[in-house]
Amino acid sequence: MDFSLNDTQQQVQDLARRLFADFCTQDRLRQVDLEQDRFDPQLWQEVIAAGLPGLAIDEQFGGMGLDLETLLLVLTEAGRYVAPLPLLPTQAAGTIPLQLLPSSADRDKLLNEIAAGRALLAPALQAAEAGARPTSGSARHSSICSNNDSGDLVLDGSRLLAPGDSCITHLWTVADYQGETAICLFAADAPGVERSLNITTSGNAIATMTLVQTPCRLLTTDGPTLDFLRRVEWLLVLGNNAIAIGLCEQMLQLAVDHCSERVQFGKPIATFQAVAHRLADCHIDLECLRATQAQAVCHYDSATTDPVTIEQAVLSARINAVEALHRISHATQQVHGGTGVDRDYPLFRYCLLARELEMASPHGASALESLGRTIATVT
Amino acid sequence: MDFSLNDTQQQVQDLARRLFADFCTQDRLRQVDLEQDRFDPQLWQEVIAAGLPGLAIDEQFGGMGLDLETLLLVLTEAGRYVAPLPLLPTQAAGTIPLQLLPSSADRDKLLNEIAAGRALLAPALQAAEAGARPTSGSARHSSICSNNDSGDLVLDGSRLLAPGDSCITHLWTVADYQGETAICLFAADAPGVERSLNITTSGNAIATMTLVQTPCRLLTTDGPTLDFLRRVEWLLVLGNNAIAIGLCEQMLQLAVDHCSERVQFGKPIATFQAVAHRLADCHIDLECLRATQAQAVCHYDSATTDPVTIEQAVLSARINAVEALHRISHATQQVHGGTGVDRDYPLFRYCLLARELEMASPHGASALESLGRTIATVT
Amino acid sequence: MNLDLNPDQESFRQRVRKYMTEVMMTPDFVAELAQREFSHGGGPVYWEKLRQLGADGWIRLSWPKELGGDGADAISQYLLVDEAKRAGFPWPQLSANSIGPVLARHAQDAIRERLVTEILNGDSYLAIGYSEPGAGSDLAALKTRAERDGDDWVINGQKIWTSCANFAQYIWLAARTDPDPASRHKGLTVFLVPTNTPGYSHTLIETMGVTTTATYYDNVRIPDTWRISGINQGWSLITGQLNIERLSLASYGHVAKLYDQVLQLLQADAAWQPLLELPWVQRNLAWCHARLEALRVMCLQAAWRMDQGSTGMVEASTCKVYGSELFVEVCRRLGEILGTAGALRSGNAAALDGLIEAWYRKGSVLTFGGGANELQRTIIANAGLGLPR
Amino acid sequence: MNLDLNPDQESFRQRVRKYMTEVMMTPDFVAELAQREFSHGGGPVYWEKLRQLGADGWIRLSWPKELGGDGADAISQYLLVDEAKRAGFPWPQLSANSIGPVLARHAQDAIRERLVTEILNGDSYLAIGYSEPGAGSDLAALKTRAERDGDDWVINGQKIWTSCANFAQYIWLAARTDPDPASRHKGLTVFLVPTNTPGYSHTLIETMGVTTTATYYDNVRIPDTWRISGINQGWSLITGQLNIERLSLASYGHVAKLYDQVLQLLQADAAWQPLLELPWVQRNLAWCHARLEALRVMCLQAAWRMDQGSTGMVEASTCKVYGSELFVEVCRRLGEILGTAGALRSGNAAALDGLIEAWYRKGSVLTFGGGANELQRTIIANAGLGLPR
Repeated sequence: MDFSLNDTQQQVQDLARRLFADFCTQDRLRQVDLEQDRFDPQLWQEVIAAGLPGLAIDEQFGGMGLDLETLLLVLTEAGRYVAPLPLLPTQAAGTIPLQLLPSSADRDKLLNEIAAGRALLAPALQAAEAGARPTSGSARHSSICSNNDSGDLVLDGSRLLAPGDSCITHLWTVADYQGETAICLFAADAPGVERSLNITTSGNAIATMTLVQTPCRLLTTDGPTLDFLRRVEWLLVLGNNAIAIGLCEQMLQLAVDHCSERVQFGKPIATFQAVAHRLADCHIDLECLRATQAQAVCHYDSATTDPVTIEQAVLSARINAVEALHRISHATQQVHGGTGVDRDYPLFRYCLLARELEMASPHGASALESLGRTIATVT
Repeated sequence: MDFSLNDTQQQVQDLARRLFADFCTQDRLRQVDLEQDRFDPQLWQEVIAAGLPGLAIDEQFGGMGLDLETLLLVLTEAGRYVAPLPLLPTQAAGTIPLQLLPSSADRDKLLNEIAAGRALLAPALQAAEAGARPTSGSARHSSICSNNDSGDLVLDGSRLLAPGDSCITHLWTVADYQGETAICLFAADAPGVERSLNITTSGNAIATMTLVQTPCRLLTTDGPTLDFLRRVEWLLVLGNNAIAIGLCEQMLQLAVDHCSERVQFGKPIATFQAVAHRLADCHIDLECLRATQAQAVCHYDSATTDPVTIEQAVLSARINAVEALHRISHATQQVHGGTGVDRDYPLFRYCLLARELEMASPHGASALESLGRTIATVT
Repeated sequence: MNLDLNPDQESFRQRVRKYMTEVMMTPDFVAELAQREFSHGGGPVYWEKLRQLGADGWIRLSWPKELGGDGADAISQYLLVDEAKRAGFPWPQLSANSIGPVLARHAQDAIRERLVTEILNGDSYLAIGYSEPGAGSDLAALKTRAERDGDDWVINGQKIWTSCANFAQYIWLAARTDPDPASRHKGLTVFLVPTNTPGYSHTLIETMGVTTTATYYDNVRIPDTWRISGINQGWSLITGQLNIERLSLASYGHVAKLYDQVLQLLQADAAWQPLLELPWVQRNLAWCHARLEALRVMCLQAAWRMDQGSTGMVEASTCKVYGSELFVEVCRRLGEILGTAGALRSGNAAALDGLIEAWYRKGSVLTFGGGANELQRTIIANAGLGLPR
Repeated sequence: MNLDLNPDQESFRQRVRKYMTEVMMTPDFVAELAQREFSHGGGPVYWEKLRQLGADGWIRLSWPKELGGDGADAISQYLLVDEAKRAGFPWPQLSANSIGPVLARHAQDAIRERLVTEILNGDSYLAIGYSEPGAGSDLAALKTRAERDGDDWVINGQKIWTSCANFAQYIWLAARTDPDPASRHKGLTVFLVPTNTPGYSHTLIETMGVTTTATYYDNVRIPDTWRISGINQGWSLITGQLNIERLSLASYGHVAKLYDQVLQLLQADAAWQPLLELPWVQRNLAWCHARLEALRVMCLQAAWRMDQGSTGMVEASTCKVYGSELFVEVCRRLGEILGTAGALRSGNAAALDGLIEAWYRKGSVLTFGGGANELQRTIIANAGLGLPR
């Protein structure tokens, strides 16, 4: 048993923290707020220069070959500084899943490009109406991959949801190919891609997409596709949680600083029990999130853990993350008073992103339902 | 719109409050705690002398002919003084439902006896294993009413649950009679009744019963039986809530008194924000219970309210009651410290009964499920 | 007890609902309110609507007859505001109801009639200038100063979170007139400052949800006739007004509206109907329904008690704490039902045109605005439960 | 990170679990613990088991080697107590682990060896006498007095909530030795009072769940050799011991046991299996599972951090608050699943022989016992988050 980070992990954490601290200043974030999507190209160049896009890519493809646990440290730091980069979809649901697929010329080349910072991959998956879990159930087969008249592979699909950031170069999706479930790859700017942008509560861009005869490549047509999609769900939760840890830690730190300094009724407001105890509760919520996330990541990275145990650990971590995001966001706003919602003070960005992560799939109510189902069916 | 009690109601409330205040002293309650069931025969005689058993019975049967709302005021006062009487099963699920059934010699005679304090009626209903709602679903037809060789009506049934108090003289149950759903009446001491006593967390007695060729009378074999059973469920919830209001009001009052007097760190503990605010939350929980219960009772007593509206109002009141019982019980214990659990101080009896009412059917989780179902099916 | 509105009350409510949806919330006004700078009012259509509201007698409805009002009871006034908020109309609560009657009672003769007329006609809006950068919950710590200079007062200082000051004609201002009072609560005086007075200015504060303002007073000179309270006698006016404001903050209609609209989407939209089968969706709805029912009755009861002669202080604090925290939890559970589509601010995938997303951002101020919930709980504990201070 | 127990730790845990269930929780002991008067220990079988526990080396396990222990690390000690509690064994935490090593370090030579031997052999139990009728959370307000009389001390006063005093051989007593101290925290001294000393007596306090005692000191005379702390130097001993006690109060095992037993009933008992299909039952289970997982890891992490050199104070307070409040909520959700059958104290319809009913009654003291959660939150705020006092 060892709850500490190893040396490499500490170095990665330090590197990411320094980088985001330098480039996610209030001034720069205010600039990004004026853009249509929350993406900072200059920050992205710094991230590339630091080699972070290839952090979890095998060394044979030019990456650093580190594990998920280490990659998630970077996401936590990104959360701590509300870094305007689409790391969650591109790393947790792009780069890492790509490596789970069988080796192929297309896959290996793309990994090389990603590691070098020349490509960014994200998923474009069917949005079940109403925001239900995008990768689950009946949604899987609603895109069609076929050979067109020239014999080239093309994709047709509608109502796909994908990150809308302009930096994303490639997308993967699930499609029916000759009766098999296939994972297909296409370029974001390929012909036949029609996008409409939505802006999320935190300012991120999400595209609804329609594909018409869009040229694509097959990454796999068989093998453990169901298992692959389940792993993508786990990775999205673990990545979401990692960002949540950074967000929550920093929201709490902002509140601690504010309440230690802000004087009302002749003393710092932190000396009022109602304030101090509420922040103590935030600390407890955060510890619950950290603890269950650590357990889930260890299970995910372990070669020997069975899928049910991973699923339960991931959902448990998600349930604790949702609580922490919701409660810490509202508690820290409350103790700030008006300052907490003022767009000239940093907290509001954290709260908006916290709300967005809280409401991402699976949110609290459906995660409880899913976990309950696994408990009831295991005997 | 009028949130006030009318003159009769105020008189009944005053009468009940004085009576219970006089006869539910700590000394007498301690005596009752030593008995096997929570029943005080002397108190019961006083209640009879005051005419309360016939409060909601029609004047033609010797009762006072008052409405449910007025009867529930008595239950609230019983809760306020944790009066050791089985008012909930005998009034809410005995006397009141009896009057919903068609007039018959058996029924009318029993109403007369009850109004005179010579009989007490309660339900004996199938306990679905695991404490699910005893009057619902498949449980209804598991007792059989038939004519024995002499042509007399007899009952056979097993796993019935009924209040185990020795004062109860009559029981009603649901049985299959020649393919019809019937409501049957039998005497608590009739031949063939086999009882085994269970003691609840608050000290009440609950009997599990088996009936073998037990002589009985038919109260009804047709008509609105399903509707009747649903009304019994509503009445049980409304009665439970009425007691809960009395319990919660008194738990809060005990805590207010204690915290105003108890000095720690040189001042009354009520002056600590953590304590004062927690009691303020109890006040809010109690107001939620009072508000939704008032609405549900008004809907029940109204001739024009449709069943779905009553059902939703009753479940809403129950959901708020469960929250109030749970939170006020634990909060008032918390601010009392050790005193709160000491059997020489009154609070513990309130907390035990609160727990019992909280866990009664339908409890919070299943009430939410039932209410959700009604919302989803109404269009 | 009888919790139904009586036939008169019910028909009044229907009349208000019809008026608000048909007369007030016309498409041009809805479009204007959708613009960020006019989301609280202040646009050209807003002023037309406010004047019509005045002309149709709604502003004066609950004002006492001796002050030029119709003397309607608290329940009618509650129904009016609740329906206005449910319709999405920016009811001029602070100006018309919180301050208006207080001003009519306390203003000096020289300005009273003119101001009362302006307010009742919907010609003017009054913003409240209490909070300062160093004094939020702790109003006794106010630093903005008013100094006597002949027949005038000269005001210097800064206020913050002065909602609607960007289009108000007047600021209802609490200023310190005794810099060294024996008690911190003494030494405050209430003034009315016309926003066209030289030396007055404001800046916008953009928040997560709404736009508000900071206001600045640089040697703002006003005649003594614009003083409202007695000199150094402002405290009771300030706190009294806050009590009146509170109940309106917790009103049921604008929370219930969110629930109603989500439920309607689930029932009526084929794409959303399957969700209604899911146990967790039903549970989220049930939770909202049961808790909203409590709020609905508690608000009506608070109004009823005021009509019975209660100050309504504890009731208002109770509704304010419960209603504002319920708002947060209702937004959470409805947000879960709408999922990703409910967390979109704009775009073709945004559920209900971003209604829940917008209200999540706007509503998070409710728990600390209008008297932070911590203060309300202390009021409940002391005034409601009788706990020692 | 690696959150798995290493093979040695895992086999240690298995060994403890086997020992506790097979050697300690024999049917005669289970039957004795079911009697109300012996539910915390003190019966004849209890003393047999405690002596065997000592003889088998479990009591000394984590004591430092220089004090006669095996010097095991915090994780091992945590696993030991957690498994003992899960098995239902009344682990002698206060005596053996909270006070024992402190006593071994601070007692005077004249009594040290004898007492250490008694404790490690399981021959003696020490109860803690801190709380008084007028001083619960506020220990600095203690009034029980010890006055010097030659080589003796004469003690007068009363203690309350002195758990296990009905069978303890000694009371670890905090008494005031300076009646008028400059600071209220000074002037307290810790003594050990043999319960067979003339003038000592106790009465039982029956509570909702457990039996505890009040202890009385009527001119109890003990020699100065039974003084543990320096005169007027007791405060640091008192508060230090409370920190150690805290983590044991929040342990995971005895909460998880309730969940495990209910789940097993639902899975294995045909009469209960249909419940497992219900969405609300699944949800209640899921909630317990997810929140218990947090407690499990947090407790292990606290022990791990202590082994890394941390005082563990904030971690222990965090686990104590979270664990005790989780206990309440787990009992609620499991109680809902068992319904009426779970709220029965006894009888043929009682689910799991009344397990959840009994633990509801016993466990409600956890949130205020062992340092009220209000105090723990203040520790977290100040020592953990660095907020000003």
